[in-house]
Amino acid sequence: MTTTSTRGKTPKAPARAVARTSPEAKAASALLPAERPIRFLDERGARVDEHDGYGEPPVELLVQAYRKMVVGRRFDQQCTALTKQGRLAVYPSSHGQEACQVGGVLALRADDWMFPTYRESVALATRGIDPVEALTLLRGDWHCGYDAAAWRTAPQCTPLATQTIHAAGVAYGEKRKGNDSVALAFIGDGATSEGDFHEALNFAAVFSAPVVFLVQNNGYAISVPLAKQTKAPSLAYKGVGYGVRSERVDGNDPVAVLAVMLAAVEHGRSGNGPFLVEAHTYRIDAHTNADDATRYREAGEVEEWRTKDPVARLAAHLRSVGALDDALEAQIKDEAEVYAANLRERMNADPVLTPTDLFEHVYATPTPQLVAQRAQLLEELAAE
Amino acid sequence: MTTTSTRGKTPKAPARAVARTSPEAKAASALLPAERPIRFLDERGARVDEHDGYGEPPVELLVQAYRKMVVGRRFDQQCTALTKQGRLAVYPSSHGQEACQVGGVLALRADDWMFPTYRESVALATRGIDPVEALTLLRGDWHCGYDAAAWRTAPQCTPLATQTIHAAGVAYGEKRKGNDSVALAFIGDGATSEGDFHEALNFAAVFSAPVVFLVQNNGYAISVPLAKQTKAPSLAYKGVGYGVRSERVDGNDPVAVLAVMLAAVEHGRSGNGPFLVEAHTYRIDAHTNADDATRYREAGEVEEWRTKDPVARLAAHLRSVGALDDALEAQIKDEAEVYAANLRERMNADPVLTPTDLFEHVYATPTPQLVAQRAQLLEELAAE
Amino acid sequence: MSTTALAAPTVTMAQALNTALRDALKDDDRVVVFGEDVGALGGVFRITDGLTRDFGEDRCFDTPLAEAGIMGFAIGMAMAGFRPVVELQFDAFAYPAFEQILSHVAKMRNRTRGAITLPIVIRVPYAGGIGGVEHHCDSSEAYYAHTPGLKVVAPSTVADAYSLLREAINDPDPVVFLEPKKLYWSKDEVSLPAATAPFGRAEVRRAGTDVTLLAYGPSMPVAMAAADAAVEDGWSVEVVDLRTINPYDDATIEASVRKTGRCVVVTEASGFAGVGAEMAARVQERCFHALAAPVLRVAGYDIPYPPPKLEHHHLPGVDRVLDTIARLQWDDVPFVGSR
Amino acid sequence: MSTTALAAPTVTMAQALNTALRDALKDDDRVVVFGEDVGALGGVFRITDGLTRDFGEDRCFDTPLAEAGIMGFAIGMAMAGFRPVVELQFDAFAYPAFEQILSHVAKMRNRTRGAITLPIVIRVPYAGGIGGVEHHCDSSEAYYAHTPGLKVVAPSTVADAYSLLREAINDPDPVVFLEPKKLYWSKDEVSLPAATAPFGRAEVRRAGTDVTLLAYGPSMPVAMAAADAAVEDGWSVEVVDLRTINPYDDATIEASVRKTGRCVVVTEASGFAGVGAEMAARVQERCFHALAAPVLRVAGYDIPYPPPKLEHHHLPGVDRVLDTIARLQWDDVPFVGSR
Ligand SMILES: Cc1ncc(C[n+]2csc(CCOP(=O)(O)OP(=O)(O)O)c2C)c(N)n1
Ligand SMILES: Cc1ncc(C[n+]2csc(CCOP(=O)(O)OP(=O)(O)O)c2C)c(N)n1
Ligand SMILES: [Mg+2]
Ligand SMILES: [Mg+2]
Repeated sequence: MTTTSTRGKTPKAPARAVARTSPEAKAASALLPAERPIRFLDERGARVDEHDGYGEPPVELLVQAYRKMVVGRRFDQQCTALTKQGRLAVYPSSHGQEACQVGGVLALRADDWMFPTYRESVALATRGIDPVEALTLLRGDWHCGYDAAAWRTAPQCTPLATQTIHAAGVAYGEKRKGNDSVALAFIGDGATSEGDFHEALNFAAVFSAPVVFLVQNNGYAISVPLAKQTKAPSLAYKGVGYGVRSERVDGNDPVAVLAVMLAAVEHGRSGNGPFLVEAHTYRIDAHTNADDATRYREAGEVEEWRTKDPVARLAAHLRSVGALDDALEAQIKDEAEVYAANLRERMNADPVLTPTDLFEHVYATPTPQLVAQRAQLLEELAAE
Repeated sequence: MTTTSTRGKTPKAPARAVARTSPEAKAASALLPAERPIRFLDERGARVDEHDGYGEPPVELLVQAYRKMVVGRRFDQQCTALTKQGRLAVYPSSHGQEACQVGGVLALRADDWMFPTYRESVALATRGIDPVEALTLLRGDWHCGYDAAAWRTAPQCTPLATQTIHAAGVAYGEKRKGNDSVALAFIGDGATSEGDFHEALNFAAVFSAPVVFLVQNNGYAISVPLAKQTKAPSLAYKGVGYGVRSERVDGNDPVAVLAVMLAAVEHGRSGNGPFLVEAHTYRIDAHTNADDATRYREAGEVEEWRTKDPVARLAAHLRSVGALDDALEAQIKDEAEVYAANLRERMNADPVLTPTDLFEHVYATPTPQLVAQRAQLLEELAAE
Repeated sequence: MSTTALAAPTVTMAQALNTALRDALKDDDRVVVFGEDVGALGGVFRITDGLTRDFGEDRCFDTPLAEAGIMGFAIGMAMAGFRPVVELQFDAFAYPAFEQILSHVAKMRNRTRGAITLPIVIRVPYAGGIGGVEHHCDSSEAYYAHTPGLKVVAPSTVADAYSLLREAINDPDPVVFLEPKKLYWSKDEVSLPAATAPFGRAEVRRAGTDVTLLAYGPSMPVAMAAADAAVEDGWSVEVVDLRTINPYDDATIEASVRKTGRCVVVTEASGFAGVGAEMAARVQERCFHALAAPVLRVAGYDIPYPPPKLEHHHLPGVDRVLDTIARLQWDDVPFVGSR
Repeated sequence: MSTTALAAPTVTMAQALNTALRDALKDDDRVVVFGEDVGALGGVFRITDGLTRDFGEDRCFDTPLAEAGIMGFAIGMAMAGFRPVVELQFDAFAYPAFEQILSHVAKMRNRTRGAITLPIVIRVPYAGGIGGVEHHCDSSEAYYAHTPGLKVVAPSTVADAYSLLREAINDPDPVVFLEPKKLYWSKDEVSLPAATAPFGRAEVRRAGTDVTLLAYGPSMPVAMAAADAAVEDGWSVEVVDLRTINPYDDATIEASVRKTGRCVVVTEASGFAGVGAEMAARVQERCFHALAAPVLRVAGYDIPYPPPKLEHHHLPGVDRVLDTIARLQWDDVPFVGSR
């Protein structure tokens, strides 16, 4: 067998210079994210100039976002409470991630498609979906609850990263039909490790599908921290390998999230193909109500992130520009309380589930086998 | 449902400046490939200075490579001939890719692991494996032929990209055992689209596994050209998204392939983790003997690539530095002819296959079910 | 004038499939065909030959090499209103798409109460008998058949190949369409378009009175050949072709077995926990007191698919089927069938 | 002195599995445990609780979130001489790893004539009954059982959980180890280490004379409960626990059915083309003339796994099992068993 004993000095990969002039290198440079995560607001909500050319969203949109974030947070709290009352089977909170939940959705038109994961309940509410419908699955029913086609919103997806390819496919399909709608796929940091995410980026790029991949990098995949998930300089560096324009954004800065998401959506809508956004954020609560986060993270870390709260930051900013005052603040809080009270009340009623519905939507027309099985179940129910 | 009608001017993702100074951006720069594919030789074999700091391999190693490439090409031709005589079920030729087949293997030590695909028959021969053993599977037998453990060479892999994760795993395993061996995974351009490739890059990086991924980018996945496979600036730009050092190399320049492969292997051996090499090459023959390449590519393209022949290039270079003369050339040709004649003769004998062997290696000990089935087969054979 | 019945032309299964795709592309703008090498090359088995040329890149196109990607992309396109017909190049190369198939394709209608439906056809050149090397000859039908929400089809005749593929493309639900590779070059005299029985109907391919052979797709030729050969042994063998594994036609099978009182199931796939087990279990559940003997199975061995030079030992052959028929206690047990 | 038999401590199945992993890590340096969240968190079901703390990151570690990656990495580590025990977090989240499992894990020994062996254990918290939401309750055993080259194990008792997992880790071949989620908190008085019967041996869990119930893993509790309840109906029910689906113990089952003359197969998995079909097919193939009635199956419906509020309608319950026993023609057909 051959060996390399013949070779002389130890071969070493040379250090790389920074300047890049070849067409491929230039193309790559145009795809890579900004030096630092895009920010308009610092951690206290003061305006900073780290937005690298992204335009500031109009203030009315920011007020709308604020409203949705306050309502969303209250909704999220209510859901966690509902798990304790046994009204929800399980609930994955997005407390702390409201800038992404809301910013992602507000960048969309009604005819754009949206692909949420299990964590996107607040995004669904922001989309306008009835919260009881949105909670149907987590409540213990067998379907997603809302009309996925009418809302152009796929059922919340649990098999990680699988939905990102669907988003690429629907975005390409709409383009083929001459529509200028885009698709938004939510995904978590951990799920970016799945092969499907990479196939999605690749299909999206090859077919120039107008899809935005919004990675909510909340630092953990259940218990696994990002450092064990990837050695990438940042997740936004994954786009260049597919020819996908990529950006990093402070995911707790609602202004920045909206600014980048609006640009990303427009990028796709105007025919430039996919866009990858990595938003740095944090989930304040555990993975779900069933999770014990103390097993894998320090309380100090959570406290540290509480100081970067996206809701407080946006409030501070809106106050500083005169777009929010005590009266409006109180009005929004009321709105949130009404929303939560309404939800609590409606969720107190036991949902009516029809067992034989289990057979109704397996196929358009049940097979003879299913007809027989349904009959068997009916017999059993009659015998009860 | 919300719309974005509130926003003002069309949001646009800004053009990106080239200079990069943040830690992430610098880390990324250090991982990205060179401006242009590494070359030591131009298309005619004249020495050029486009090697970007990679060291030139010693001339004895180049001569050894030349010898293996000439023998390898002759072997490859013989295999294609054997398909016509019905002695091989199928053969995927690597004609034109000899610099990669040989350069990849000569960079390894005997205790390094190697993960070939179906296209790597010449690489197996270069490794020193008996060619008849190496052709066992393609000949129509049920196993890979050679002792995969002793040769530290996995069976040729057909399910695309799957082997790249095995390479990461074995590389990490050897590291865990305190060995300094590395693993080399061959993969084609098309197979880089599979999710498994990405999971392999990620696992390799996260566990800092000493594995080299050698992408032979021969421009096609069966009939599908690279342009339909990816929009990446080049496949070597896939590494940065995992924190993997990456390089592009002229895959028909044997000096460059060896130089980069030696550096990549050393990178892993000295504890720096994985390395991704994209080698630009071309397969002169069809995908396999069963393929009709005229359906998807022009004859002119093939002719164009014939002028970049790696064997001729290395010959020209070695002659220019006085390391090859007519006598040595003739000697190597003879060696190749002997190798081919030997192979032809040995492949003329029908292999002896024992049907009941089908049951011997499904498990260490056949299950009762398999024992019964084997007995049934034996009865049938007896009845024949 | 044209009342003279013209002899139907001779057509291969490959041609019938190609024609079915063409006719579907012509009849319905929503149909799109994609996968690996289905464009310029026309597929490694040429089933999509000429489609890109004749219908354009938009209707038939190559994708990147990633099966989960292909399947997920099909889901997305179906959500946008298309009717994707995807080719997964070989049986074993569908495995990377299993999560997409099992967790999404099979379940989307149910998860959305019919708001989102996935009229997708997953074409899989499948099973062995063509001297293929490892990973190119898997009989993977059981994985699909066991997954609620999928329909599973395996034609054995040229006319069925056409008709069932058209029906699959028109079906509102996802269909895994298993094309027995070794039958691609089988021929028949068929006028296309052909319309055969719909999904869920088995066909008696050969009538007989003594024993029923149950088979489908790649195992039909050996069942038919065994029925021919059995004549010499004095057995009159009925052969039933499932055609569609799901939906499953119990009625036709029950009628046949009640008549013959004996049944042998033939599948090329490995026997253990395969579709043949279901076939055997169902027959005895439904016809137990009409059976003179157990329902026996002739199946591939429970081993990885063997290589070209040994596959004939693995595949159920006429002798193995006849031997099994011979084991159906012809002499020592009184016949209790309802004949 | 210590000859006094102490009462064995009460142990949950989860504890037994954790102890088995600990003991294996202690006994064999080559054993490594990895997967998603198995480290600091101790797994979402806490089966790997404390292993990283007690044995170090090298022996039990979290991986990136990618199941094909986990499986492929295990293959590679096994090639380097390790004995990986991987956890795939839930049944449906094993699907991304299917190509690695079907095309490599199951076949590597065969493809290399034993030069490379893969002593890998694939632990899968599996099946339903815990009020889990979609994709968290699939009964996926048929996919593995139909794949030659894998061994498939499904414990139903605490002692078996320990003993079979130890055996799986020591086995020279890949084992898919299916852990019924709903039994994690089941308890028994067991002294660990416990050594029960080896792979390939079914156990008669309850003796009876009138009918045999066949089950395994998650379906054993209902089989046992039905046997208890059947006493009231005057039936003496024997219950056989497969323990390992592959290898399969025909002998114990045959002996039982020959004795009782009747057989019902109980599986939580959807019936169609499932493992239960194999069980039924085998029994009638082997015991046909000892059977007084067809082998019937009680199985989950052929639907996607239902949600928490409806799963009890899907899962075989005591009533459904008793109703099925009642259908075994007790009156109108003469008993022809060999009893
Ligand atoms: C294919 C697959 N594997 C595993 C799981 C189990 N699982 C559910 S959520 C989760 C962590 C996901 O982390 P991340 O993507 O970062 O999203 P986050 O929960 O933080 O929002 C895991 C492992 C799954 N749902 N799907
Ligand atoms: C998972 C999988 N999908 C599909 C195939 C069928 N197939 C075999 S080779 C090939 C093309 C591979 O192209 P590339 O990776 O560029 O390698 P090359 O053949 O050019 O060396 C395809 C699609 C396969 N072997 N495995
Ligand atoms: Mg996360
Ligand atoms: Mg290629």
